[in-house]
Amino acid sequence: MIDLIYKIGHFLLITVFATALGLLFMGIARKIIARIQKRYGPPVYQPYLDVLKLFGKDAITHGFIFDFGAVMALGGVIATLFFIPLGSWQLYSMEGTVLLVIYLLAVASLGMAMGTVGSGNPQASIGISRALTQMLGYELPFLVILFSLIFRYQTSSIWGLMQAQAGSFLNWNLFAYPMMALVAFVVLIGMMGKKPFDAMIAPSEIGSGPVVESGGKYLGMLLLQKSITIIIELALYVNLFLGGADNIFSFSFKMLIVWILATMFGSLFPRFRIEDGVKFFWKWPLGIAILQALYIII
Amino acid sequence: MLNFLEEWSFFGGSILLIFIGLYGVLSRKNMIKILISLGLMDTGVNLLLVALGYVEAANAPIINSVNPSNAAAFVDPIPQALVLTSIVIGTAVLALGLALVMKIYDKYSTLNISEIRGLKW
Amino acid sequence: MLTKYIFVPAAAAFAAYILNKKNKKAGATITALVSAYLLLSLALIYGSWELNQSFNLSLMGYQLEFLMALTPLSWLFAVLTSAISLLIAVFSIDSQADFKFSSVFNLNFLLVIGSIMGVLFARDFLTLFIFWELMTWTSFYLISSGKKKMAGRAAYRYLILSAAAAYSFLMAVIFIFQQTGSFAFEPAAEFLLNNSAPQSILLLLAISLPFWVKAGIFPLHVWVKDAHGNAPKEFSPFLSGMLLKVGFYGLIVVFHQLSFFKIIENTIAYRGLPLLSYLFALLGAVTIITGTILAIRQEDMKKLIAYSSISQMGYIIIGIAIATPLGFSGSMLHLMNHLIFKSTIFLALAAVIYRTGTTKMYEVGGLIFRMPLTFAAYLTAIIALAGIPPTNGFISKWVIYQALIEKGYLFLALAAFFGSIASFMYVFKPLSTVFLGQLKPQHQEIKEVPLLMKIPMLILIGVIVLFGVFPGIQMNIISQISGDLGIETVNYSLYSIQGAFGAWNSLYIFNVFAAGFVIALLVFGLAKKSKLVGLLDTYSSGEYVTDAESYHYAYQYYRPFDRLFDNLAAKSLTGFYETLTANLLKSGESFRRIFAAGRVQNYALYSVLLFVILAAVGWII
Amino acid sequence: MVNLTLIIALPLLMAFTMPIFKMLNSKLPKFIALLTTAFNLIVLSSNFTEIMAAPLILELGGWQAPFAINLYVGPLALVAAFLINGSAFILSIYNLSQDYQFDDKFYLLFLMITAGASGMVMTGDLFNLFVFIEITSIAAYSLTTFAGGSSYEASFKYLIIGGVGSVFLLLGIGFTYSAVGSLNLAEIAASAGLINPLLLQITALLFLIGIGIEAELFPLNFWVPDIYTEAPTAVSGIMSGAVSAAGIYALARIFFTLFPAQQFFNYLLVIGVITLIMGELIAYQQENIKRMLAYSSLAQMGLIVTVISLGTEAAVKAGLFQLINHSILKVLLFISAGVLISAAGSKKIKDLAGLGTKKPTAAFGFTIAAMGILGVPFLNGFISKFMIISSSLNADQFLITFLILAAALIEIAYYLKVVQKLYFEDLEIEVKNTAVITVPVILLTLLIIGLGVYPQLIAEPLEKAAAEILNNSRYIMTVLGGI
Repeated sequence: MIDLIYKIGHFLLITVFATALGLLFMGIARKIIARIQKRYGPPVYQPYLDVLKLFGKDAITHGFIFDFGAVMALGGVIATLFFIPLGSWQLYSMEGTVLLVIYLLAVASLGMAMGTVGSGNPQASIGISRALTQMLGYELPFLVILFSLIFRYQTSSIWGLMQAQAGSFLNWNLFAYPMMALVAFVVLIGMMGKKPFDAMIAPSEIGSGPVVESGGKYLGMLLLQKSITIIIELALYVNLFLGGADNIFSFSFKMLIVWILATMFGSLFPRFRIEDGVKFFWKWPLGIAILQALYIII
Repeated sequence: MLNFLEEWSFFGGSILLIFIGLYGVLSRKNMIKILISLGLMDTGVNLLLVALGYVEAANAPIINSVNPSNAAAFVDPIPQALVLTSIVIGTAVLALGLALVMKIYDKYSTLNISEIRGLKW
Repeated sequence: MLTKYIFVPAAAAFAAYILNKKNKKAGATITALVSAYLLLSLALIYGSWELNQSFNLSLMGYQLEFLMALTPLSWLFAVLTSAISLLIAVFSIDSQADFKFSSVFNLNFLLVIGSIMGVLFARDFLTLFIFWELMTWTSFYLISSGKKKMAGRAAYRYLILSAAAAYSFLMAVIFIFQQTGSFAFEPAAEFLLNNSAPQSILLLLAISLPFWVKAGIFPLHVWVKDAHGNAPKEFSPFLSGMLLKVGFYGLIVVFHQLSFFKIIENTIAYRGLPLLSYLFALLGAVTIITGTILAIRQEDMKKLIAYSSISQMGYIIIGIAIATPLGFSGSMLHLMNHLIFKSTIFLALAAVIYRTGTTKMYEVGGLIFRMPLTFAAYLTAIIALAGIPPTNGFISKWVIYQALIEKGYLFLALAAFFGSIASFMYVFKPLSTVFLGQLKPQHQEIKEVPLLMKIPMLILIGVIVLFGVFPGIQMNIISQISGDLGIETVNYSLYSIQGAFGAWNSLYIFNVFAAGFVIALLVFGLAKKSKLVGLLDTYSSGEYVTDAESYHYAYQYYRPFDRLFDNLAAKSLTGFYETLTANLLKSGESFRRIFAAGRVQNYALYSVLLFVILAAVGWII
Repeated sequence: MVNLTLIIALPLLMAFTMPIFKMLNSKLPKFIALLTTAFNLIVLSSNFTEIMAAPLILELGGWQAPFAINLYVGPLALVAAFLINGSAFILSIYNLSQDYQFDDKFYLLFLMITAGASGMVMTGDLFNLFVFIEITSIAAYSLTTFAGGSSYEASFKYLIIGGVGSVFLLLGIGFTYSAVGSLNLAEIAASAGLINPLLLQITALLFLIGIGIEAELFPLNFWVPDIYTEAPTAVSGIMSGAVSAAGIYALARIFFTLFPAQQFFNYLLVIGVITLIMGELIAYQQENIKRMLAYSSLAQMGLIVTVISLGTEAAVKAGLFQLINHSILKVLLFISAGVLISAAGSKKIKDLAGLGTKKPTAAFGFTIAAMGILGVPFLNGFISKFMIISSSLNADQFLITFLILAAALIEIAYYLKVVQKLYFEDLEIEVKNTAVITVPVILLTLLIIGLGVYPQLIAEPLEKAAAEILNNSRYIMTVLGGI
């Protein structure tokens, strides 16, 4: 019984930590983009203020499904947090977590999609249809990479994969399979919906897509969900390719480096059209991933 | 020698008749001519049948006071019996054919067989 | 007494036909009662595998014996058939109120159930063939009682394809009958084993042809779309749920009981798998890809779901073809799960069609407000279909992935991944076009479906979640089957299955998911109450919005994605079959024009010619 | 143990006294026809057991076997006679509800054609066979004209072909007589060795063409579609049900007894397969339902000839069973098609749409017969199809089996088109009222399902018939036993 309370307490701690870290990262990102565009940009703690403001304002809703979608999105993401080892904190070391995480992320996006389309705004539906198409684009190379990793290390749990890269930093997957790490990085940008692949929330074309109808606490919840998703994806990348970390600080430091690189990389490129995005993902990243997989299998 | 010629003339003649009739059926356009050549073929076959039953220097297979009833004196009677029935059948078919030609003429008002193509399929 | 499973439905069929003439609901109720009775008696005889029955008949000088036996595999399929037919029958009691052919429908429906039972319990080729033909014929009449013109053509194509396959089956079976003197499976299997490999492979392929057609695998999947799309709305769930699966029953029989795998063991292998079964797996992969791409493009709900069935079948054939213990149990799991969630989807759509009368997605919208329960059923089903964790769909797909990764088949895995990720797309499309978005004015006053149609949907939702959390229930019947077929079983517990690289504990995940959901609910509850606003009152970036019709994004939902595959979809396989048969039969036309042109003199000439030719032939020899 | 010759004699007698009956009361001819055919059936069944034991030889005119014309009624002949008189009986029931222009003359010819066909089947003498063939053909020529319109043209064409055929047949008989000196089938078969091979070859071909026309083989059967389409339904029924069966019997009798050389069976095999494929392919194209049924029965005849000419006992049994099934199914098909046509007022298939609901018995009859032909389990077609495939595989003719199955597939295609039109398309035309055919439909459906579920019924006669036709030495023995 005590162990259960300990687990719940630990779980709450992780959620709070992840949200805080995620919002911090978003603030840093805004700072970096501003610096690149030769302006100062808002202070680093700006996202915290936004969240507090949003929860303060009153919002409109379009019926039950709109609320249910927002709750399901946030709930799904929090649940996924449970399975990601953040540094030394590992709540659940069950096997088969890698594939599980991919699908749990899908739960979150499905919840968000259902909620926003439920709002009846066509721009939201267009955004969601783009998001799903793009998801098909970047998930394929990512799953091939996972396929080769699992086959290579004969384990499908993230904790196992992380252990496999222990010892000196030389046998991190980044150096063991550099091409795979590069492809994973590009996929990471796609997954997070950063610049070149953000056709789904294009403010100019479809009024920032899915989130068009959500204001007030709905926008706040979506922001929280966004921050936790960033943390999960970064953590996944760090665990798989940068050998994870024994304590939480070096782990978040690694995540920070990857994040900065991603934002810089992202702010340079114009937005892809949705089918070009998918075509791009299936041409280079998928090609390299398959070559890598064949190299590993044979 | 004579016997061979005699023999040959019967068979050859009737088979020739059959071929003429066949040619008539296949090539003539007028329906009545077709029927006539059909009749021709029939007579040809009948002639052949009778010829088959021919026995040297024997007389017709009719028993009457003149010739007694010993088998040797007669020509083989069976083909002639066959010919009788086949003539009857031939005439019946021709009569029916002519009746049909009349009916077709009412409908198509032409006797030319190639123009009667109602049943193309 | 196995024959009672065949004769009870058959007798009830005629009773249903007569009674239904008087009262529209009678037929469906009888079907429901019969399938309930079948389900009950099947449950009672679970475990008694030695139950068999045979009666022989000397027919026209041939000594024929008809064998019937109960195997775990046939028991499972029989239970699935009777369960799904019970649910559909309960559903169709109300939904057939305005259906013109409802009495013919019930007659054929019961006959189909009876003939499927016959197929499942048959242990010799002749009984299998007889009931297979009966099943094809009765389902032909069922499909053609759907929407007039197209249903007719779809059923017509379905029957020609399965008749051709059935004839190849008959030819191969009679050839074996000549060699072994009996139709039973065992002597045939043993004969095929010690026969020359290429010949027995050819024979077994000929025997398995009807099963390939019925399972709707790649080259022979042409009939599935039209048949499901146009069949009456009550029969599509059964068609895609059960009829496709009977094809797999046959394939399993051919692969394992007729020792197809033992025969091809020594042929050249690719990565440890005989080339031929790798080829079947590739066929499955291609089926997944084509099914998914074409599903995304569809505008008609039932056609979209029909294509999704085709692509899901690809998973099952991959599992069976790679013949590893994980693969086999994965495919059996997926077979059962697919039956469950696919029939839920079809029932939900049937409810929508029952209320709105149209199957086109862009003609409806926003039905969640009027038909919440149907929406809930559809939502759970598509979560299962997409393979999202707490549901049963994820487990079967996860096991198949484990099987694929364990053996390192990259391309099969690629197709499988593509299939499941893309399934989010074609599954979400009906959700957003039919249930979410703008509610059309003419659908304002639609009510929820009557109670009798709600019950099956509720039961199915329960089953999806139940098997999602406790896969163990399914696993113990599957392990019985693999034991019977000689494949080692995968170890499992009530709520976890031991994959190649790790166990899968569904109960734990369910709790974590619930915990996450509670936290999110807390965050939502603490914040301010939000004001309910109508659907039309949305941010339309400056445009003035008047009617719901133009404000609902539904037509060509994934246009950008479809543009990538426009040329592929254009040259569809059906076109190929159509032209093939068309000019074959055209030859008949030219044949007639040459000969039977109506000129009698030609006819007389032909008879003479025949004489001359034969005389010449005789003279030469 | 009524004397079997009555089966030929009685109908002829009744036929020629028909005008007298007409004078007595206008309705009488119909019933007379019904009674005669019924009486024939009774006579046949009374001799059933006795003939099963040993074939029956009946001398006409009290002469000894080789000299007089004798009737040879073996099990095969009995089965064929049953078929002929059975379909005549069913069709005369159908005729009760039809009224023809000169009905007494119609029934006269109807009884004549039945007598002719039964005679063909039972005769043991060559010329007698020729006479009966001619009787049947003449009756057929004139019967078709009862439908008026373009039926004259059809019957004229048939007359021409029939005429040419009879000439060939007569030539053949002439040559055999000249070679052997006797017309009795048994005696010819006994002394078959004497004929020099060349003459044997020619005569066999002459017979092939002469009887081939009656048995609807490939190049000779172009009269079939016209006759079956233009003739009244009852006539096409009797032609396809009875007369073609008699034709097949005559062909089998001639070729199995007189010319048993394998070479001729190869000819028959090739011609049969061509007829089958040609018939099915053209039938698929047809819009006119009767013409489609005509080509289909033509193709079935081709199938039966192919299977019988395989020569093994199993094959002949399969062919005979298919012959029986075909006659039953075709009669039912023609009757139901006849009613459907008169209901829709046109012979085009597309005008028959939706009649399923309006004309349930006729549509049901058509569907049951169509499914019978297509070999649906538990119907008679399935058993014969199964036997055909196993016998042809037994004679390891893989190509032939493949072609038979392909043809069966095409058959499914065009029958289904009609069945679908009947039931699953909505009705456009208003329906005229038509004759009631419930009795024939029920009788034939019972027969179809009965044979399908319990084929043992006719297993024993089939067994004996196949055995008897195959070894002609036994035939000779029984006929010439005396001398």
